[in-house]
Amino acid sequence: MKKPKEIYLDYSATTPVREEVLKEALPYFSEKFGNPSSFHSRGLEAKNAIESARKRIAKILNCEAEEIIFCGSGTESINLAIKGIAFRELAKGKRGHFITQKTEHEAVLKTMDWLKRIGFEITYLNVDENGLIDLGELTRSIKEDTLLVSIMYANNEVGTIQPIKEIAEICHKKNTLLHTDACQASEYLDLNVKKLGADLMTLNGSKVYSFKGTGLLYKRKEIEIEALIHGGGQESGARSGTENVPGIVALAKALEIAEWEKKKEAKRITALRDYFIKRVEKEIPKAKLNGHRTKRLPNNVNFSFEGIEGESLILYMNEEGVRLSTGSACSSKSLDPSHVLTAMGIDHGTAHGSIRFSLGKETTKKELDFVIGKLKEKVEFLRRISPVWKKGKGVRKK
Amino acid sequence: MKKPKEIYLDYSATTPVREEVLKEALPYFSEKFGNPSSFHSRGLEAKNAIESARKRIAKILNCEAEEIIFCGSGTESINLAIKGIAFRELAKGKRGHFITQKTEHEAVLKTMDWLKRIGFEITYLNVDENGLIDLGELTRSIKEDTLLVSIMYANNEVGTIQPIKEIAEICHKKNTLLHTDACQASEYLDLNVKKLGADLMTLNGSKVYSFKGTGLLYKRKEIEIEALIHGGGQESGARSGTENVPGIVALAKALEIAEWEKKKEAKRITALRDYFIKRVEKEIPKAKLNGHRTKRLPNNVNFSFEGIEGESLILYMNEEGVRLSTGSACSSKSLDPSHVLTAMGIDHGTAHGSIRFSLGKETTKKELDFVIGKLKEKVEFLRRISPVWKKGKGVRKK
Amino acid sequence: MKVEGQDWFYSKTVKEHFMKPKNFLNDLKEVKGFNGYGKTGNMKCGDVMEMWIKVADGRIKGCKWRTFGCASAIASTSILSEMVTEKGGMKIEDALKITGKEIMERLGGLPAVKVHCSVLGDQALREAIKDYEKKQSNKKTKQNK
Amino acid sequence: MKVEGQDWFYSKTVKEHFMKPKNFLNDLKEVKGFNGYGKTGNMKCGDVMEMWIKVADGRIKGCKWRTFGCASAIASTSILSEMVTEKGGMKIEDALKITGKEIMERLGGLPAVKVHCSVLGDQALREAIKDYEKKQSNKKTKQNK
Ligand SMILES: Cc1ncc(COP(=O)(O)O)c(C=O)c1O
Ligand SMILES: Cc1ncc(COP(=O)(O)O)c(C=O)c1O
Repeated sequence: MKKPKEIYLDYSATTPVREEVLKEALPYFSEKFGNPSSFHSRGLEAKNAIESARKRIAKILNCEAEEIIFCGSGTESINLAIKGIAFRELAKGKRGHFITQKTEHEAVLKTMDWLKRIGFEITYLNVDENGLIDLGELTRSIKEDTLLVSIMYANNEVGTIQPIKEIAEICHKKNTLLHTDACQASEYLDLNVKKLGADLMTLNGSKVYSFKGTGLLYKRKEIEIEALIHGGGQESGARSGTENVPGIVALAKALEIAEWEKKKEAKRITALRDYFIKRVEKEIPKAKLNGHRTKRLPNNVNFSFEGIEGESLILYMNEEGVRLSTGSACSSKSLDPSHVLTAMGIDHGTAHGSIRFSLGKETTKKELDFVIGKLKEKVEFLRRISPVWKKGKGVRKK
Repeated sequence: MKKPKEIYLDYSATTPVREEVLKEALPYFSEKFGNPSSFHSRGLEAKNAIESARKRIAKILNCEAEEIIFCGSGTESINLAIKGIAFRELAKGKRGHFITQKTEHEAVLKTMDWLKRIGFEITYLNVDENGLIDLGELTRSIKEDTLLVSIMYANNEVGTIQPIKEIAEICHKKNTLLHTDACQASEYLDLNVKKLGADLMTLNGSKVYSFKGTGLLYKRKEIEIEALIHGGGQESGARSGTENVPGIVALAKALEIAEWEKKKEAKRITALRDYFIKRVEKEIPKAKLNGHRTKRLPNNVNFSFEGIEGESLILYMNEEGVRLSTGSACSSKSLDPSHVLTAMGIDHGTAHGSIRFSLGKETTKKELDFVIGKLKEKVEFLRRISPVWKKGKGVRKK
Repeated sequence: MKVEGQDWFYSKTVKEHFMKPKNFLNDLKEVKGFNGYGKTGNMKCGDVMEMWIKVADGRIKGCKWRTFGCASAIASTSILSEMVTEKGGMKIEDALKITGKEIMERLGGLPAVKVHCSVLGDQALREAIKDYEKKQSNKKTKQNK
Repeated sequence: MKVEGQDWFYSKTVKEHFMKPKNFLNDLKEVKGFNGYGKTGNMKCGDVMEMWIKVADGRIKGCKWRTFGCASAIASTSILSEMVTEKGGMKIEDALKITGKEIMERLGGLPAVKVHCSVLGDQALREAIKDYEKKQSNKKTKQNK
């Protein structure tokens, strides 16, 4: 097989900006460059652009335009949702209780950790071996003073999809609010907030073939939050700072395209995903699929290859032009195995050998065939030089 | 005179992205689109891009690369500087004292207001009729527990330049830190932090012919702050979220170009500014220049035309293709006269009639000549229909 | 009322009346013979309005104004001056009933922060009518003496 | 040591030794006659290293290894195996003095979070030498009996 130039299977880390998206946003850099707050035609033009983007997105989310707060990333949106509620209480001299779960993105977990340090109470729910929370445990954890429950829609490492609708029902029955981090879900899953029942929802641009440094928070209009970033009062006071007009226009376009193609693309990608999983499981011994087999993002594959360490495999694959991650992009900075896999009860050794293959709009069967071939070769070599692997027997447990 | 298509004199509100800047950033949208945290070639490419941008900017600011924290706007940078210090104390169960002054941008003032609400003590220094703070008052205001002094480099409405170097010396002598908002200064003034003595400094992209939704905080590396946005630990943990790679590359390029052209362009613009001021003062009666006559941004002109209201004048001028603001772009949302002019002791009526002309790289003498002609005509008409204007006598004070 | 996504900051009607205001006072000579005068607002709030009316046969035959204020303030007085003088002139009892809301509706709406401008318009008018009525009753008193 | 702005995540030397590791153990037959064996690290931390050495005339004549770990761990053992066997083999007293720092320098530096990998390499070697010495003294004891 001819070696392809590059196979990108790290779409969950970030996506290239779509041509149509860039094209729509481009005039807002140097021509229609006004400040939306300026009281002249250039300002009005910019203001109209962001208000129109807001309406287009509101249509996708099935909410009102004013319920969308544009901000600078998925991480900021998450911080705004959680701290926005915490700070509202803080200004009243109060604290309160938050609930989340152990496989959330760092944006949720580190925010909760910090709130804990300044006196809030946090419950981190457990997950089962597939990464799903226990709805009974959730129900029991909600207290009188629970301000917010934050549970992600779909996990970025293992792709597990949480039952947001049921979770929302529990939250509402017990009189609390639900925030959901939908950054990974936006390309393939339903974003209708009315159907989902989420009171707050986070989306970002970098995962939907749009701009890095863009994101939004959907917030039901009855909910009061304190701003995280104070200033000129943009975004109805919830997020000050000159609006990123091209980024906002781009986000609207990207979410629209995602919405139009969602059904078809989810089907195509799911088929590729399942083909890939099936072949790997058949052709590479002791390859363990991490995450839920069906309640899973269409584009996520996550395997642990026993007896080898993930970074080495990623770098060998990179040398063949295949771009992969061990899971959360951030984890490459740390030596600890993925907190997601650990929370799912996967032992450290296996967790160290996990690789995420995240598929995207350019992914083809041919690409995956090439990847599988190389994967077999590299896994075999790394196991050969691995002191913990015994051919035909797998990993020696000591 | 032939009517020009458009004369933009609102560069202090925002600037168009320079062609060279867009060109340098463009490849990072759809080609070199990797996540800087990804452990493969696409990730490395992105990481190298932001680290190289960091170094290029560090050279301009005369600081170390690691002292630069990229973020999503000037406003966010300001919030990070101030709240970063406040939250650090909050986590220790402590509060403390901040000092700022009354003509700061809303990003500083509203942040301080909020910190006050959660128990910090804030001193808002007065300014004189030119917008300058009193160094004696500053000295006397610094206390044992003063955590930070935040004084802007140059004012966005009236262009007054504060003596940052002297202010820094006072802060350091009295053992506190200085943050300066240099958003308006970056195009024309010296950004050498060692010379300025600022411990923290805010810059943004939207004012230097670069991207909206970009900014940075310079922070001396010895200073500890708490993150405003928690998550994956990007920007050395000070600002989490996938980095806006194109925005960061653009910011570096824009600041470099500004630096190269600074001397020459400041001279050119200063001459235009002074020509404009002179003609207006000569040809339009009762036009009051707001702000300091010499300690003034090269590109700022701010006049109050007695007897008329600013918004009307702006809209009439807009109809002639001239884009102007009343001052802070944000103030168009509120009915209150500018807090800056009010703090400078300017009466409400006069404050309501203030207009900011902010010059920029495309501004020419010919443009200004056209503007003056139209200005005379519109001011005259508005005064004609104004009940508070008496021809030849000015405003009737009741 | 919300004004968004349009090609101007205010409605088309506001723009028309702001760009080409009707019946504004050019010269004090123009209100010679006018028999009512009102003034409202203050500089602190950024709006001051003056209104002159000429009442004859119980109807407003002429209306002139001067306004210091924003586009919506100027447009409010301009359209009001039209409303009260059109069709042979409004009866003063009807003119007294004009509300800010009606002015605003006739203007095609105003942004929330500008609603007070329309209220100021009808206030100035009411002042002018009051002034007219006061003058009339003074006259009568004099005649009766 | 900082590795930044380069065309790979690690130094050129690390890359070479990672991509084409030297002296790794392909088959247990290869270490027939080797007289020292050491193992260090654990799965929890993500690094396990095994090292086999063949000592003759006080010098390390052969060195084989197996590593479970990241690129820098693999490169560390690979370069270490080269260091101790080159130029006719290192004297064991010198081999005992090898530090993680030396391995790291020879590798052209490692990112801060990976420094421990190089330390693991010399630990495995030390274990192997200890094992060799123990075996030797065992032999002597036996001979002396
Ligand atoms: C002096 C000053 N500070 C801060 C800001 C805020 O910058 P940004 O709009 O990028 O948040 C601005 C501009 O709006 C400004 O002029
Ligand atoms: C599930 C999830 N949440 C949040 C984020 C953070 O988004 P951003 O990098 O835009 O801040 C990411 C991606 O990094 C993600 O995958």
